[in-house]
Amino acid sequence: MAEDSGTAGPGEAMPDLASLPGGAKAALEAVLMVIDEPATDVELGEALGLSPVRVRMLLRELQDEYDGRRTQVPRGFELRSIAGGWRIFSRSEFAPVVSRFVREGQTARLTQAALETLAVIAYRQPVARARISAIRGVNVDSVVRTLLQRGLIAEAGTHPETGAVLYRTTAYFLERLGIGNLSELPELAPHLPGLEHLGDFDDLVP
Amino acid sequence: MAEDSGTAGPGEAMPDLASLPGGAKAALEAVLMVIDEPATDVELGEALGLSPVRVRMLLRELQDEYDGRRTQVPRGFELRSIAGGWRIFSRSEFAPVVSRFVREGQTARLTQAALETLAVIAYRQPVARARISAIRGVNVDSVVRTLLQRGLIAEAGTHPETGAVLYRTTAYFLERLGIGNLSELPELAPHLPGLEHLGDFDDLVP
Amino acid sequence: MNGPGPVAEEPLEPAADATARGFEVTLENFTGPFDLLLGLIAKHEMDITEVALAQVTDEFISYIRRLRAQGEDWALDEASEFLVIAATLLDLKAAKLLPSGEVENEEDVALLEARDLLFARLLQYKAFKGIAAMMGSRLAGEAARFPRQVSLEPQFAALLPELIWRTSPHAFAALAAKAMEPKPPAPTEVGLAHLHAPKVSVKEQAGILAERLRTGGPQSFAVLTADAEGTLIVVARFLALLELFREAVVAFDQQSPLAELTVRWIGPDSAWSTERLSEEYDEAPAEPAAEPEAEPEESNG
Repeated sequence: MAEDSGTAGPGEAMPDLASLPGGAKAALEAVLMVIDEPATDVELGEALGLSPVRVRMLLRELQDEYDGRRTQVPRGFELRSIAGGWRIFSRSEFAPVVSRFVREGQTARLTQAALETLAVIAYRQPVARARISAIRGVNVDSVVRTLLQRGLIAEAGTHPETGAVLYRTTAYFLERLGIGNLSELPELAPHLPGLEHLGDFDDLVP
Repeated sequence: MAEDSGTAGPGEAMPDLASLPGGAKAALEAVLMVIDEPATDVELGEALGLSPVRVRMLLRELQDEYDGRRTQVPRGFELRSIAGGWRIFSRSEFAPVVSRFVREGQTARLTQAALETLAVIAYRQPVARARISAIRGVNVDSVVRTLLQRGLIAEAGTHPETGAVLYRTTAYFLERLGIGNLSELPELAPHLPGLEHLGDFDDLVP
Repeated sequence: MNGPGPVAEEPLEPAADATARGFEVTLENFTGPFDLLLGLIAKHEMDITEVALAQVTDEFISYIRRLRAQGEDWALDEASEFLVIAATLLDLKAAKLLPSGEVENEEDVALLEARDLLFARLLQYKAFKGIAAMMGSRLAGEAARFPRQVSLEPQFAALLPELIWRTSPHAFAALAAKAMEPKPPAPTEVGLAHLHAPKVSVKEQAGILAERLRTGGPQSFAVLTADAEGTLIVVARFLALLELFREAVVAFDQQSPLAELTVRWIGPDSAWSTERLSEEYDEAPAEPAAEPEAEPEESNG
């Protein structure tokens, strides 16, 4: 998770957190705000160059701020620890509003990008995200998340060598597509000229 | 404040936002925590039973808070309006730390040729490859393909007379550029030294 | 015409790289003819809005000559694009040599139009190059911000409205095929046959002109190009005439300044062949390549 992706990010060198506006606490907040999987104090500390003790202290400060311990005005989100990992969630008091937004605001149709990604997974399963990205030529992280959320795909263990999470389609997917099992997926070949190059994509995947 | 709860949607009774800790602003914040693509003020307003005007006011208040307008201490994240919608981002100063956790958005940098081609498409869309070639003075086939694969441009029908495929930029392009819509692209004119009539020359270019 | 001025001699990129990565590598830091021209203009600290293009002509042409030396590795349409620009520059250079006076005949007007068109295209390109630089820095800046896009908590995910699904298994397979279609490399070979610009050989055109002049007597350039099918042929014949002039087998007559130019054969009646012509336009002589130290940076602020 915390491993580097090879695509040189903007500046690999560790910045001096204290010199940044908001300091180490804001840096911690920046990470917590965008991670999907909860991160432990150890992981957070490593990324920030801080001890887990210091991280826990900052986490508690953030919790107090979000809960409005001093101002009496809580924020709409809260910092929760789940099974040792930390992540920001919407505050539980607002569940009715969030529910309403989810129920009515979300489109009930898959985007073209989601459909294409699902198609790649269906015909190449079990397959890692990096491989799907390489085949589609775009980042598919958020689309994969949508498909997982929709129950159309599920995790299927990890790649024996790279350790990357693999994905497969679900029974619900078969049901929606209206087929009994994967062997009923129509042949791909007639649509695919030059299949021989497909292997090329494997080389692109780390 | 209680002006417009009239939009109470069909499904479910709207909770009284004012009675919740943090009020409408915190409720808005709670919804911002669960969106995974930019949401418009209209969509947010519908979920909260508030008018878009009121939502925009609250969004701006949140922006000010996150940017530390009053406290001088910014948070680690910011609220921005991009590609027609609002969304929370980690603050760019913390990119080196955040990128250790998030691979998403880490796109490889575009080449000079790709950037120039993208610029021509952005300002001349919908536009055919031949026209881009004429402007750049080189064949752009492979660069156009790269931009298509990256999702920065898409096909936009064909030219009524020549039948040539036309290209336009995508919402993802706006998002990557951090702007709300095409009209926010900077003016081309200042880059043209004293040539107000340049449009005339367009016709000369095949 | 005299050969271009000498420039520092350095080896070019290996041709293998040129085929693998395409045009940009052939041109090293430049992404096209306009880019190169802008680079040369910047190097000489000239404003392109001033009529100063002729001053970079020699350097540009010498650059092209070295690119041509890479022969078949160079994509045809890209080469012809350079050739057209080079020819326009040659026109401008030739115009500088003419006595200045009022513009009278059609060829002079055409020449001025060619110049204006080149300026316009160059300016247009310059604007886009400026915008591209700005876009590049914005894209880089945006890449430093990461959007919050987290999974819905299970209790919310369960509330998502039932998915609307209208894709048949067959349509789904077609979608998969399209999504997995291999992305081929740049079509360096594909589509040459239908290109509007056929390969034009200067040497071949020189042969045609020589034959006509030997048998048909003195003729004007307008007559000599009357049957040309397209600009490239006209350009090639223009270059061919310059070559023939250098070989001292043709002479130009002009009754008065800006009057019509007549071309006359003064070479041997027979036993002359295009083999004697310099090969700089058509084939790849093993001449060592040179590289002008042009800055790829744009000249505007």
